[in-house]
Amino acid sequence: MDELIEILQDLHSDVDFETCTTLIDDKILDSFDIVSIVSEVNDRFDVAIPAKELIPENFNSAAALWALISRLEED
Amino acid sequence: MNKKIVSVLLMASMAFTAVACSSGDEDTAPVVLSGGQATDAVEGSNGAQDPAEVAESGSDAYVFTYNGTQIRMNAPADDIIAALGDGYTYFEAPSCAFEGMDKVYTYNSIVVRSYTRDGADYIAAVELKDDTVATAEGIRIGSTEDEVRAAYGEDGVAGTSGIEYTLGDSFISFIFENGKVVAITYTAIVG
Amino acid sequence: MLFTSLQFIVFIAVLTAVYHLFVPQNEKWGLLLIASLAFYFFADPRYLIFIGVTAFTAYVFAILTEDYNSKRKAYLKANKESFDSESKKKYKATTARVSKLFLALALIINLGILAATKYTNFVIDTINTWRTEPLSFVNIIIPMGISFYTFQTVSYSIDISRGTVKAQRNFWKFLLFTSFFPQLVQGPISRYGDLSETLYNPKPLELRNFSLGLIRILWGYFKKLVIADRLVIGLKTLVETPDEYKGAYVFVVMMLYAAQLYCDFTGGIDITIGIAQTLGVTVKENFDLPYFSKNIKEYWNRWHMTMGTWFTDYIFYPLSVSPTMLKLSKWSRQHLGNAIGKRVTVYISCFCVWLATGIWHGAAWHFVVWGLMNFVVIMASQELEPLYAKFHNKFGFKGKKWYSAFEILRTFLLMSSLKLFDCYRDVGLTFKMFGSMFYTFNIGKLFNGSLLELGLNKGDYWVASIALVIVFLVSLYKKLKGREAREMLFEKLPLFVLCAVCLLLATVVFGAYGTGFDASQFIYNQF
Amino acid sequence: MKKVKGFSLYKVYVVSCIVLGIAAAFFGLWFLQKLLVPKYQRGVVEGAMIAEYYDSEEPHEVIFLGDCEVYENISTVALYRDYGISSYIRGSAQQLTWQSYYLLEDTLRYETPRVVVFNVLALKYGEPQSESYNRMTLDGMAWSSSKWNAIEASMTEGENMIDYVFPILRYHSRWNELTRTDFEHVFQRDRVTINGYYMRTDILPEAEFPSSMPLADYTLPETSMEYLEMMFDLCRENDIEFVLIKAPTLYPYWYEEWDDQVREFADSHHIPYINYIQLRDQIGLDMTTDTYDAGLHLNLAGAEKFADYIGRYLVINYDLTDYREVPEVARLWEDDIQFYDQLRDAQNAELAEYGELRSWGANAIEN
Repeated sequence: MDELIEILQDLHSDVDFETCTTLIDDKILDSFDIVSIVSEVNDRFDVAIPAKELIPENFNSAAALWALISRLEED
Repeated sequence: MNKKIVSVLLMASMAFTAVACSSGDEDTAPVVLSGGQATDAVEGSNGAQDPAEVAESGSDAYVFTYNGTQIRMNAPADDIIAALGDGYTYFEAPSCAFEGMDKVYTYNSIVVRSYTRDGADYIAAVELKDDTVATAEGIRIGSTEDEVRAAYGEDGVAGTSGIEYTLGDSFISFIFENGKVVAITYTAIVG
Repeated sequence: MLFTSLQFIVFIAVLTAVYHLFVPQNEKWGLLLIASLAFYFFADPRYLIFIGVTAFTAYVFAILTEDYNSKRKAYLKANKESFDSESKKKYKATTARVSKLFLALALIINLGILAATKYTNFVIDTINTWRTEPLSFVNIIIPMGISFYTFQTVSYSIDISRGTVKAQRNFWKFLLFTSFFPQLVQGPISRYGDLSETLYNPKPLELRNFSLGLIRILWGYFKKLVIADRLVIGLKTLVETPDEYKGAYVFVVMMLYAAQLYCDFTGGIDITIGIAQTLGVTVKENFDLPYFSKNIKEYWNRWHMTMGTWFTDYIFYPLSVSPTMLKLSKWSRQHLGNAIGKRVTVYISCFCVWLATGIWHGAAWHFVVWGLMNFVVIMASQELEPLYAKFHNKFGFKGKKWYSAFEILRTFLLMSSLKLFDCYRDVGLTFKMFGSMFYTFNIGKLFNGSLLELGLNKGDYWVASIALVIVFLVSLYKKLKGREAREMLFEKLPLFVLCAVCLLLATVVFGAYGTGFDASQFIYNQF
Repeated sequence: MKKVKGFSLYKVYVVSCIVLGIAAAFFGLWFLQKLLVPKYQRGVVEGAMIAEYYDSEEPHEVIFLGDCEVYENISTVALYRDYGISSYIRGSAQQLTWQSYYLLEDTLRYETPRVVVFNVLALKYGEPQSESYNRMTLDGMAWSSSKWNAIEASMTEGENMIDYVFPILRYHSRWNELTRTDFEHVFQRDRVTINGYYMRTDILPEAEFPSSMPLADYTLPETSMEYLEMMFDLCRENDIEFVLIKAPTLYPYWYEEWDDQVREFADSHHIPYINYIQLRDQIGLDMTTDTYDAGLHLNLAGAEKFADYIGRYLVINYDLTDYREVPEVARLWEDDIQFYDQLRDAQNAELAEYGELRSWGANAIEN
């Protein structure tokens, strides 16, 4: 989880990713950011996030994203 | 029961719209405004038009040349009249309710008529008066009916006293008497 | 049928009346389907074949895919014990191929129809520029709205394959999703997941919903007829005689076109969504005050949103996160350094998206160039971001009101310049005209009455200006209050009714329609 | 109880808002339409002629149908003064044959004249000519199936029925060119004719006309001949005498071949056809003084002479009432005569002052 926050912080240092739950709805993360996250996650966690998981619900908060990663890791 | 009513109403409304459609201006093809830009004209069109074809079907018309001046039917009249010089007698007749002005310029061998549209004059007709002038195809007063057919083809429309050939938004008529041309007139088709 | 044709208005009026007065709630979708098919039929009966084939293809492959997927899931579940994780993976991979095949077939057929009808002549024309003996054009009909409905079915096919939506088992219902007529004229591009429920179970007739829909339709017509179709007359003159109208006139073209396109497009969307709303159907919004955007990325998140998200979801994301791209990303980061390497793949995907966007807009090179210019600008602004950040840190302008206004103006001008491609419809000419703004100084000419020679008189300019001010104020209200002005008006019913009546009268009197306004079709007829 | 009451009050409020809104929309559209349609009150008054018929109260035993060759050439007042004939000219600019037919149908809804006189010049047009002329003739007609059919028969390319049903759709862009005349005449129109006669008192002597253009085909168009036949039938059904005339003016050119065809029609249908071109001397026309536009149309002096001549023919051949002897009709005609004399005096005064007409004709265009 901390590692994930680190990735996110790298993109936007001015956002509190621990608490924010409207990353997509408030347009904090745009499509470029999402692609960067996916590629970082792929590198560090060795988890490939497929395109169909790239939906607002999975990216609105760090927690949701972490849940997604965990789910994909299990599979 | 309910369904029946609905279907009847539907049929009625369809019929209504069918009527509405047929009475409307059909030439405005349904058009799609697609993406971020307005266009995408092609959608909803019946096949792409050949650009060359479009250019050709523009405004074709008969042209008569008098003393080197080209007189094209439906062309703006002012320049043509100026080029033809001052050797004419002039007559003008306002039509009822000032909806336009018919102007007639009579020269030695031809009569030129113009009509008014939106404040400007356009060539309405040219009449050949004697055999010193000839059409571009070489027909003059005194030519025979056969010569006319040879020069203009067989697709003319024969009337009681002559024959008419249409080109674009103009037509030329030849009046015959005893198998010989006695009058030639170019006329603009005013749309 | 155009939105502004009388037939369309009569069609809608009759449909709405029948729909609410005589059709039971659970059969309403049936009437919508009949109306949609009739809409197509009256445009050209042959269109029905095309839309039918497209809908049927997507429908059949969706069912095949879903059935196959559920079977393999069931098989996995039933034979849980016999699989270890390795063989499970293998089984999944092989079966996924079959499912992918279904998707591929559906996409090939439907995108193939789109390509064949819309792009054949474009390809021939392009080939002809290299040939001495030109190939002749093919005479193909291009069904109305094919770009829109094809994209809707494509998104459906992909969603089915991803398992994010359930396949529609009733063909007629699916046909309605494909052909829902208000959307076929100007969009938006709806997703099955968004539209299906509301389309098959529309809201019952209710005063608020109906009134808001109705005034939205009026508002759309107002923008389209009073502003867009009027300005088009002046634009036509300016654009068709570029040799005469250079320099400052190009700026006039930019401004007129920005206003014209906005009013035409958002007006059309207002009519579409308004019609749907009066029918109880909720269609996704397509615009969110695009001209208030502070940068080009934001602009594209607010302009023609359903198209933007479509390209993001179905081209940008899949491309960017595909294994090949991820590998490429890794490679480039190792070899080009972290900063650049990170961006390479994003830019490649972005390039593809904008190439596709350009082509989708129309079968012509100027659209392709227009799309790629957007890509260039986005890339440039992305690359310049660190520079901006430094600048802001130093001067602290960011967040200041006047600086926001500057950003908005800058974005507006930038996007308006790009739209010139769409105006002049010729890449070389567009560059030439754009350049002429900087070396032909004839601003004085604009004010010596030459603007009155474009086919618009003083009255026209006044009407368009006042109407634009109204449009601006309504937009500003939404910007500041966060909700539509019509929703506020509805709370004061008499005022709402008064506004509706005024809109109607103003549109009837000041609309640029009927005899004397035949020029209004120029935007569409250029091909 | 209270709650129910409150609820119904709200309902009443909502319904009244909607009803008032719809009413306001209709009223607004109706008023704007009234304001925006052309009034044809000055200059081009031809567009106001057709509607004036409905205001005329006296019975009319003779109805003239045709274009400017009737409404400018025949003084209805002279017909009354000289012979007691009560007549009306249902004519308008370039009124086409089928428009004359439907105007006859329309007239028969109000009265049945004894004689219908049709001027044959319009027979040469087999197709609708221009939207403006259509509008001037058709917009003034009262609504009936005749008007609908007249529109159907007259529309040129690009015209739509709906624009006739709701003229605001056609004229809405006139908001830009409204004049004082428009505002003054939203609800009432000034009189522009005397029973359909359009008076001009100025003089411009007849000039030489250019020679006629030869035609490839002199057959009068089938369409117009069909409507002529229909006019004939309609008259016969209603026991009306049908008379064909060609006004005594020379331009637009009336070909002999056309004349022959009309004569043939008249002979085969046993109705009179009088070509007054040949009777100019008998009428006493002096084309140096009796025309206001170089011979195309007659001025007041000419129109009175022509009325006198054609009136004599009508009273001799048809059993017409002398309305000078019918007090209630004579009273109405006195008003017409008064208007006629005032109009003549006003025009003459302007002629004396300026040497030309300024409030009538081309100088006064403000429509």
